[in-house]
Amino acid sequence: MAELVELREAVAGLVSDGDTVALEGFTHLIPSAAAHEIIRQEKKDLTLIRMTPDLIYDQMIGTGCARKLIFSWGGNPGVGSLHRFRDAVENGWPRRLELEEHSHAGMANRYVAGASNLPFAVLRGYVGTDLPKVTSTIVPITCPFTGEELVAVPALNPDVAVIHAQQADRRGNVAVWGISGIQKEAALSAQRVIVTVEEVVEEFEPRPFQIVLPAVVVDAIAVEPGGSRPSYADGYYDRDNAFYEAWDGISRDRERFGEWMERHVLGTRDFAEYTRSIEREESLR
Amino acid sequence: MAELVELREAVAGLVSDGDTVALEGFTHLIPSAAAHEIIRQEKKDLTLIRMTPDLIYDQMIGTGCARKLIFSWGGNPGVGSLHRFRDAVENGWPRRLELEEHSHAGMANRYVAGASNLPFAVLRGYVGTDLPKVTSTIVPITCPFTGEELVAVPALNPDVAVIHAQQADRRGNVAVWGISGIQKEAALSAQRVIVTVEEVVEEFEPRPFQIVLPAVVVDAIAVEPGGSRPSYADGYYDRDNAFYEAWDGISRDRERFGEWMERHVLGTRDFAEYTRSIEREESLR
Amino acid sequence: MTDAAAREYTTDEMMTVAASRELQDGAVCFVGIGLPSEATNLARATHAPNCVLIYESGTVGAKPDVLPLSIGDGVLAEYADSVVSVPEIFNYWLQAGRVDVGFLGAAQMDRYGNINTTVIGPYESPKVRLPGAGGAPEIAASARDVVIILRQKPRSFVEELAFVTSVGHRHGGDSRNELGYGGAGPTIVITDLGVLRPDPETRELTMTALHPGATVEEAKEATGWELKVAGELETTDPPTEGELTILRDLKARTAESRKRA
Amino acid sequence: MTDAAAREYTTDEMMTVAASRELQDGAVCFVGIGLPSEATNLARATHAPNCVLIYESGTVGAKPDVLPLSIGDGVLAEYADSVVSVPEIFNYWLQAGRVDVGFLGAAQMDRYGNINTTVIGPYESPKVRLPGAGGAPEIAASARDVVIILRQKPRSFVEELAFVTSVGHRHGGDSRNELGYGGAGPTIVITDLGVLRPDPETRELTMTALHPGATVEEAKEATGWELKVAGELETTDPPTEGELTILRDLKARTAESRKRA
Repeated sequence: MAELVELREAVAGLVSDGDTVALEGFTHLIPSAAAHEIIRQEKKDLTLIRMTPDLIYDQMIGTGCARKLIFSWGGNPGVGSLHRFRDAVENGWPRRLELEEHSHAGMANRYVAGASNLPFAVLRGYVGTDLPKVTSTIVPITCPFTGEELVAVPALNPDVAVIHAQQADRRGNVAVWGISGIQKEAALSAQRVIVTVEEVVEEFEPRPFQIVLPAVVVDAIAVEPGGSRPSYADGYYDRDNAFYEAWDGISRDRERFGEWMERHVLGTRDFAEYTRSIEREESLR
Repeated sequence: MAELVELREAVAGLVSDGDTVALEGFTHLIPSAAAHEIIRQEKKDLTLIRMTPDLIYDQMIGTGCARKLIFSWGGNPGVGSLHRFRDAVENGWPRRLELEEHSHAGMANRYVAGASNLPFAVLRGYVGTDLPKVTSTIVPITCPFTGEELVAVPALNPDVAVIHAQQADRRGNVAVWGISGIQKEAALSAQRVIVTVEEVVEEFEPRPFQIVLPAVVVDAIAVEPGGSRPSYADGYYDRDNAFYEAWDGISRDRERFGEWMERHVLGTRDFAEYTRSIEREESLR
Repeated sequence: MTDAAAREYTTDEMMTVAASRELQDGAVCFVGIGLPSEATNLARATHAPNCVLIYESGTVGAKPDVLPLSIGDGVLAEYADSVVSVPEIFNYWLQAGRVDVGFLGAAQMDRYGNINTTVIGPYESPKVRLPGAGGAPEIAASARDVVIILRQKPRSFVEELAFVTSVGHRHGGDSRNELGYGGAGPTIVITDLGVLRPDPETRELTMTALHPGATVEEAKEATGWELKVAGELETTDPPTEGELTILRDLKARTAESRKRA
Repeated sequence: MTDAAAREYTTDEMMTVAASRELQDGAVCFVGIGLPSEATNLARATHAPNCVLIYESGTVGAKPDVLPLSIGDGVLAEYADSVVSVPEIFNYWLQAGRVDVGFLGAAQMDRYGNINTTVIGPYESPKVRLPGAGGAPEIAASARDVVIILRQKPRSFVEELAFVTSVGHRHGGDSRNELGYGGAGPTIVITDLGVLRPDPETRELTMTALHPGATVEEAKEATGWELKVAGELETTDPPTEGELTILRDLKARTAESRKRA
């Protein structure tokens, strides 16, 4: 049952070293504040799951939180490479990163199976590609009615799912509107669920394409205004495209990355202080 | 691509004798007007699909439109039996009715598979019940990862799906809010889609739990105000519970049923005239 | 007992009240229509204001102010925490093991709490064709606990089911476990005469309590099999003033709203 | 040609314009990010106002007024006909066969239109780790037709792919059909030099048109395999005044909005 807590407590209490953790948010509502708190608390040996690992995963990988990555597309959207992700895969820095690689369709269906308490999902895909050669969790399955051969992928059931939403109400229900991506399935597939929100409201208003996660499926709710920056929150703030472009330079070099993380993330108390810290730096530019 | 047409044309053009037809609407938004038009046009040998066959299916079965019924719960909600359905199953009147019987979970997943262009769906259920003994479309399937045994059911892909929605916009997009049940999957699983709506609007407003079916998945849209009575349309009118109770008496007797259908459905030109006809009768009571 | 003895109530009211007491506050409850809906909404209006009522139409956290006639009445969506599709309710909620307790009715039940809602007589040429499975088989399979509410009559409490629509404790003993379902099966059966619970070993339903005024003889006559009765039989607490008032208000409001409709 | 000759335009503009012409009005189009998004939005702003643009983030009928930097920008949802979950986009739309055409980019492509977006070099010790599959494998599998947009360079038009991320015509001939996919595979490849189409028999990509000013020699030098060239080579119509103006406005608006952000 959803409890309103500090993000620090939520991460300390619900995320342990070695856990399998999914932070989802499909371009929209990326849980940046929660990712930074995981880095601040120096969580280790995490198996990180995410369809589209981007800046926050580059940061968690670059600071050594991750042992393994389960994903389908790892890049800086519209900009280019994730340099920390590449450095880990190409050079094993700061540590070797094990990969379990799927397509978006496969990952989405793995979450659906997890949310449905099924051990696997079925789809049309992968055959003819090299993905089954490098990913052991893609196997053929035959339709018992038509004899047609399809592909099965195993369910994803993370220990912890983390998402960012626009609002929670007083009873602990969570509202997401606009692009909701895979967040519902990620949350429902996990053992424990942490949600950061822009604000807590008395009641939800009808919004375009709004979904509501009932309080019973959420463990912890933390209020983190701006908590998905540089991603965006429909109705609250826009995507900070300039930051995504700036990240290319910050992350290219190990040392510069390390200093940046030290100064802005590890050296700050929380996401509010982090935000002030990078705003100060930007104003100096 | 959605065309705005008369319901008469839509049914005449898109529903043929022998077709497999799914009229869905989970208590809410039942497509009564479309069902009556199917009866008026005396469609024959239909395989009718519906999770919850109720009054409109009792009427189609009682007037001999149906050869087979694929379903999971056939009753008069909150009242009792469907007497025409029972008469067909128990006594083969007006003709023998073949049954393919599933649970709600099985039917829902069969539509999901159909909407996903998969030949089958997987779920936990049925084992230990007598349903697999009487229904051949329930077979075991083994998880290729865990070895666990589950159940597979084949996809549903009706020739025609018919639903009633609150609104369409000028571009032919369709909006349903409130309880949307299985309508999305029923529509997406079908070859052809007929939608009756309360009204056509310029633009949709945000509504609680609204879904929008894009125009490209709809073939025909017909404006039928009140077209789901005695069911209800959230935002337009309430459920006519008294009619559901009255139907018990009307449908109990073959002759009385026949006269009632003759007078109000077969003897009327369209749903508007039908509505006036039963209102006139009620006012005489 | 004195003020209880003073109170007049029907055996159906006793049954509904007794069933409502089985729903714990905060529990996620999958609700069948009819008696189960009446009992769970009484619970929500009395001791379990924070229970989360789920109806198969897709409403999660429904808070109807009158009893719905169907599982998809508008009043269920109007005050719900969330409304989802039917596939989501069965896959993401019930099959996923999020449901603490399922409240079910039945047409026929056997001594192991297996349920028939499909046919009376042979399937191919039924004497009475019943509505069928609906959501019951998966509720019986996946809800952590199952509460069955059923008037105790020889034709509903039967030696052998014409058709097993939903599995209870199957053939008794461990036989249910072989099916690999997440739920524990029926933990209690509430009737108009009393309460039955599965024997810890054999899983056979055993009469463990009688409602005030009911007798073992009545219960045995009302049961189509050789009814087992517990050593010391409890007596159900009669409906309290509060329970009765709230239940009767609920039913009055419901009748009123149906007239209006 | 005279007014065309008078016009100045870049080879990238020619490539985008040529690609945009491949999107028919009313078509349902699954859009990859980058060049595909640019080309399809140009089409929507010119000859295909009724095309239905789908982005993998779940937006159906997206109508962005500026080019999205990511496949999930707010502008995609803001004017969309519908926004659905990611599983629905891949299962109910792409896999269901509702997508008429998929527009894809690539890092590497071979002569059969197979695509690599995973690694350069061996998978276990890659020279360059690329982003990976994303939605491409299923777009390449299930979209009825596939349009590939890719600058023609020896390092992108390769003899052999380091990794097959998405299947085109596989090993050529009927070899794709054995995979049982709903889509026909790549029907055209648009480059900065011209147009390639699969040979009807062998399915090998063959140069069938050159953009104005481009030569066969250039094209062969830019291709990592022995490039086949059609008997009579067509010349692409240069961008019209209208196409260029609208494309440049679109890019200017986009640059402007990103500065603001």
